[in-house]
Amino acid sequence: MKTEHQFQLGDKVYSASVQRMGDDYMVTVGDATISVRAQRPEHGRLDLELGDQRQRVYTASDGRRRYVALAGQTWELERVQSQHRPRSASSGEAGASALEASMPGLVLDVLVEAGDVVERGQTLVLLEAMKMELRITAPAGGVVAKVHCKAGDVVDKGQVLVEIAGGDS
Amino acid sequence: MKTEHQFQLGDKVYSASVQRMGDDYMVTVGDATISVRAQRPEHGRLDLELGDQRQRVYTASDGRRRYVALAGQTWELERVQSQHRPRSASSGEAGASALEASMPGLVLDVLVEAGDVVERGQTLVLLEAMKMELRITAPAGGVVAKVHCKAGDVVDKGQVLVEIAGGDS
Amino acid sequence: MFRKILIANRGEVAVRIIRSCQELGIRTVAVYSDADDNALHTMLADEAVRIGPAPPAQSYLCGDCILEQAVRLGCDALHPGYGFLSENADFAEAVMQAGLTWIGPDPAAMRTMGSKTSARTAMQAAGVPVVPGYQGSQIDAELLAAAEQLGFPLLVKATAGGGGKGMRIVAEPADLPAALASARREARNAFGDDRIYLEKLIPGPRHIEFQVFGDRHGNAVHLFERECSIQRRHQKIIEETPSPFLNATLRRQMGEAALAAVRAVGYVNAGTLEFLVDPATRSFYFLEMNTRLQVEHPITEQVTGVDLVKLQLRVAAGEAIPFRQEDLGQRRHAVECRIYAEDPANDFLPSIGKVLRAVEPVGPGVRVDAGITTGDEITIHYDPMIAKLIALGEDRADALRKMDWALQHYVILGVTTNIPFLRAVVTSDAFRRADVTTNFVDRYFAGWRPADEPPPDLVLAAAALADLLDSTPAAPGFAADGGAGQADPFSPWRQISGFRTGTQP
Amino acid sequence: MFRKILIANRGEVAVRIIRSCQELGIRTVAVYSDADDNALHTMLADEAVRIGPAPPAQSYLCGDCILEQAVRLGCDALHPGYGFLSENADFAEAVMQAGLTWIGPDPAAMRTMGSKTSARTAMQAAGVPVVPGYQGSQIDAELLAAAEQLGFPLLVKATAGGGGKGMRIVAEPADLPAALASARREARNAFGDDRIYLEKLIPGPRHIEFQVFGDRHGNAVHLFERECSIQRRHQKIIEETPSPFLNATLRRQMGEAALAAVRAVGYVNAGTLEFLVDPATRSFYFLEMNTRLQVEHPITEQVTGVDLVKLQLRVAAGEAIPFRQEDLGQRRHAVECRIYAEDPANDFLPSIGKVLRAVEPVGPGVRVDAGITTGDEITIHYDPMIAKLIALGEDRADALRKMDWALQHYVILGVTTNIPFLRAVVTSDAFRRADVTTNFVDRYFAGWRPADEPPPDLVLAAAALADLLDSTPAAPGFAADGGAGQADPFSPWRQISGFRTGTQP
Repeated sequence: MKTEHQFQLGDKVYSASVQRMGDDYMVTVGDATISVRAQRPEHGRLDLELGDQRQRVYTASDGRRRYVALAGQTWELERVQSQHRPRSASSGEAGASALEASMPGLVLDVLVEAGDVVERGQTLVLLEAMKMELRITAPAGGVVAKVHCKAGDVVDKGQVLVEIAGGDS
Repeated sequence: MKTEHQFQLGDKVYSASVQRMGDDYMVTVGDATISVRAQRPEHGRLDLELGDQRQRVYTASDGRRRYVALAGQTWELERVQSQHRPRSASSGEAGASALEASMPGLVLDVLVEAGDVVERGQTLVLLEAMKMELRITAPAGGVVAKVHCKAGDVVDKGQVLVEIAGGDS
Repeated sequence: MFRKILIANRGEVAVRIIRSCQELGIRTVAVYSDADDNALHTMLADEAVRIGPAPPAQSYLCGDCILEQAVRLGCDALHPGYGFLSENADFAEAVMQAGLTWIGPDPAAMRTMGSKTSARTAMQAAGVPVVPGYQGSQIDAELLAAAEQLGFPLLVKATAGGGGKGMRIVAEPADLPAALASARREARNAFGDDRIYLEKLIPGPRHIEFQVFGDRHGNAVHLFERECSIQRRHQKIIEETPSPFLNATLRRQMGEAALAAVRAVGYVNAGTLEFLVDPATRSFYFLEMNTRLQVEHPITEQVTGVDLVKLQLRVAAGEAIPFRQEDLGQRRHAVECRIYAEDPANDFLPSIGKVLRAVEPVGPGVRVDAGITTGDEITIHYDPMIAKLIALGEDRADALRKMDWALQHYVILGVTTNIPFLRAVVTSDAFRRADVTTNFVDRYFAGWRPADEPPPDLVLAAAALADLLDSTPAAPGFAADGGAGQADPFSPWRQISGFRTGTQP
Repeated sequence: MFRKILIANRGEVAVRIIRSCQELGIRTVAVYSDADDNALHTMLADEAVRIGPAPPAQSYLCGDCILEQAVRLGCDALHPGYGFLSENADFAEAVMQAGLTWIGPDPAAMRTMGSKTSARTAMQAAGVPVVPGYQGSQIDAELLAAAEQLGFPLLVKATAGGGGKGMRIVAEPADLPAALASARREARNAFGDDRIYLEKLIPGPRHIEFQVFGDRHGNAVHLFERECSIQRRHQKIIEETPSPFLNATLRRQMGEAALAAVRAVGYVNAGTLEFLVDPATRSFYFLEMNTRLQVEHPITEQVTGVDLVKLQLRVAAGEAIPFRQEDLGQRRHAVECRIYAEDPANDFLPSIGKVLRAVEPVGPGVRVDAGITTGDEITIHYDPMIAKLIALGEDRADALRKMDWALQHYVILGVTTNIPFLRAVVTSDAFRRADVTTNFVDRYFAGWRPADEPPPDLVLAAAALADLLDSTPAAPGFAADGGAGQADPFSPWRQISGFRTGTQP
């Protein structure tokens, strides 16, 4: 039986299908197919064999996330449930129209209000976290559409602080 | 709800009962009871908390065996199913009436036959394994009751080679 | 020697100290905040006691809470590690008044060197060159006037500062007031002391420090230098020794200056003298002294063969330093990379979360001092350092190759780390030719981002296989499943065509 | 330097060599038998090729099979590791004839030193003292006569021998015939050569060996000694350097003898001269030369700072040894313990099976060269060594404490190991006072068994908890379950009464 898998990285979605054939797995990614032998000697570890090449892969899963460490690089993929369509990569990243707190912290100061025209790089919010003062700056020029925080607020990671219209870089 | 567990080490059987109370476990061993906090940050690892004392325990399970590494010592316990009564420790160990091959190998020579009177330390069988010549010797004096192998046999670990009557040391 | 030591710290340094104590047969007590319940250091110690909630002020900075436990549990000595209370002279005094041994210098020396301003004064008196600066007043107007005199660009620094906290670079007079305000705010939060001072900015300096040691028998030695020029946010991320910049003469001069400083304040136990070196003029200036064990102490241990923590314990116990200056030498080359849970592509902001899996590199000459392992949490409360990775090579080139190898083989899943950035640095031409200054990162790696390439097919294949295998639950304690050792029925080389494995075959 | 090297070996030494190659940017090819499919060394190499079934004769000893792969995959050099084909001069020649570089000495030198008898002759000619013996004939009658002359007790040894295989101690004439027979049988099986010779038995000798190196530019150096007196079944299990027995004079004399030997046979690359030292007379005798890398090479690396594998590669590539004898020194003290899957309480017989979990100790000065990790199998086919554990301490006492610490923290589940035995040895008075001879184990640890104590309550508690938690299946990728950070509602100290935790509080 064949299983289909979809993973998102950035704003791209990739799919792979796996079919078990005895001790081997036929894996198809895009239009390339390979026969792999896979062992799982311990949780979170895959020992793969592709002809004369072996790869020890460490992997972990956390909610929708699938982490893969291979050949000195680490990849954080997001599982895409078939019924779930990929969310735009822009949301919640620098360059997005919604500026989020990149980590939990205390709002020291908000330097703009709705309607302000801001330039790229302009500081919008002063955040203090881990004893550091962080400047949340405009990733691109635009108009402040909405301000979601005020000085003294304690904000969580990912919480939207300011929205900028026309702010997509 | 309370669970009962029995483990055998050597020829002794030990029991422990565990009852979960919120985040803690009440564990009773013999007549001693302790409240333990247990976390399992990864498979095969338990982080235990007993008041001011912490213990990181590595553990693994293989069939009926339960391995526990604690404070620099490793223990190999055998799970005792309630319906299953502890097997005598003597079988399959030096000092037993049945002498087993302690590892797989090739029988080079059998130096006794049924009926022979043997003394403690007398060589009964010459075994070759891992390029070494091993002497299977009588753990105690007795009479050879039965010989289960002949020169040239390939024997498995645990296979009985010779039985000695009155050979219990 | 001591019977039982409380380690008033957390993370890798607590782990490091516990290990040395265990080797010496000294019992250890770990302390932890609610955020560190079940942290590695609590597991290794003989006893672990809670000292308060997550915020440092209520736990690792709460001297009373810690000392109370040390007394309750009958400890005869206390090791402060680095950071937190390690440079707090009042705490050191309290520890001693409670009848415990403080594993560190005398409070008097800590006070002199602890305040950057009084340290500057003391060093000037001892004939050690210091960076030109102004520490006369806290009044903005006077600071402004002094600034004009010193000339721009200059640095605003916190008197109680360290790790770049409360430090600001000011390019021109107009920026000074804002800089003073935010520096004071940060200093107040970090050290509970908002006093600041001004220092001339040495353009593109190298940061070279000397490890020193003194004992109660009048002996003083230095264990040579560490070059710590590679910094981000004014925090060191890569250190090495020997310094590729020093020649024998400059090394001797700086070593003598370091010893002069030690003698000037009758310094006892481990300390570090930080110097700024002007690459153009080759002149060096005293920057500050850290009156404690240094984060980067392992590279010194690797090239000198001295266990600095054990030496701290011996000296604190009243023993004499067991070697003389002339017995010491630098052998081979050591590099340290600080592995952080942070995002180099996003302003090096910390990456919060659980480390789902950590696999440390092992190999000859590779040392890992880790405070975070599989299952541990990176919280917002503390420095997000996961580990220190140290490579000892036959020479600098060999050490860098080894470091690159070790970085490649350090697996950390669940949080973003600076490993790709560190690899980019250690393999860069600029770093290889040792063209390093404290503004190295800005100069060569401003706006660095990891190569934004699509995942190799094999990564996606592995992800899919992992999902598949995880969905087939394994028996508890199972060890292996999947392919037994039969030959591959397919010709891999045909199948592999066009399959990007993401490895260099 | 080389482009691509095939490592004709398995286990920890293959892993060790692959790591050095990776640091130098040399691609590697691993070979494996069916028993080693998915072994660690196959995972680390760039390519891994099957060379045959499990029995060594059909795989790791099959020179043709291995060479064929080396050629097919375009390797330009071959590293034999130790054991297997490493001392096979014919194979070395075949490798060179195939146009590859043999990373080892010249076949001629291998032949001279490879046969123990011709080596004895060559060393005598070079003025190196050898153990009195007889190698004149293979005829029992003549051997018996010679034995009477030499006197008993004496040793029967295999000419092609090594690792104690084909070696027998004979106490009196009557036992000689049986000893000759079984020694020949074992030698034939182990080396395919049943020739034997006789050697006088030095009572209670110490086994002290010297690491030597030669290059093609006429340079020869020794890297000091290793004391390998702690043996079981005539195999080393604990090695250390410096030797606690040698003084400067004896060290110099033996070093010079070692260099004389190297020059006598024009030796190139790494080798080891084994000496027997009579503790009574302090006189030393050449025992044999190993014309390859030695299992215990890491302790030499730790005290000299030289990477012997990299040096092997450089010298094989035609480079000169980059240092002179006077540049070398011994710094600190290193000890190695060989971690075996074996049962010390049962004649040190191998313990076959799967390693369900291996957790290696980490810490400053601790090095682990492992060939077996979690999930790997110990099979009957090969030496059951799991890893080499190396501790580098400031002095011998410190190194032994560190070793004990590391042994305590080495977790291996699934097979029986010799760790408890090694701990007993390194903490014993006899070993601490360095009263070691090759019969140390028989003398002090004959019939040793681990303390037969009941499991502490906490062990049973942990076992029960583990069974309970394993029976509650966890979601794939789950990281933690069980107790959140709440305070313990019970007073642990009341509850703990009478509870034997099996730890030293």
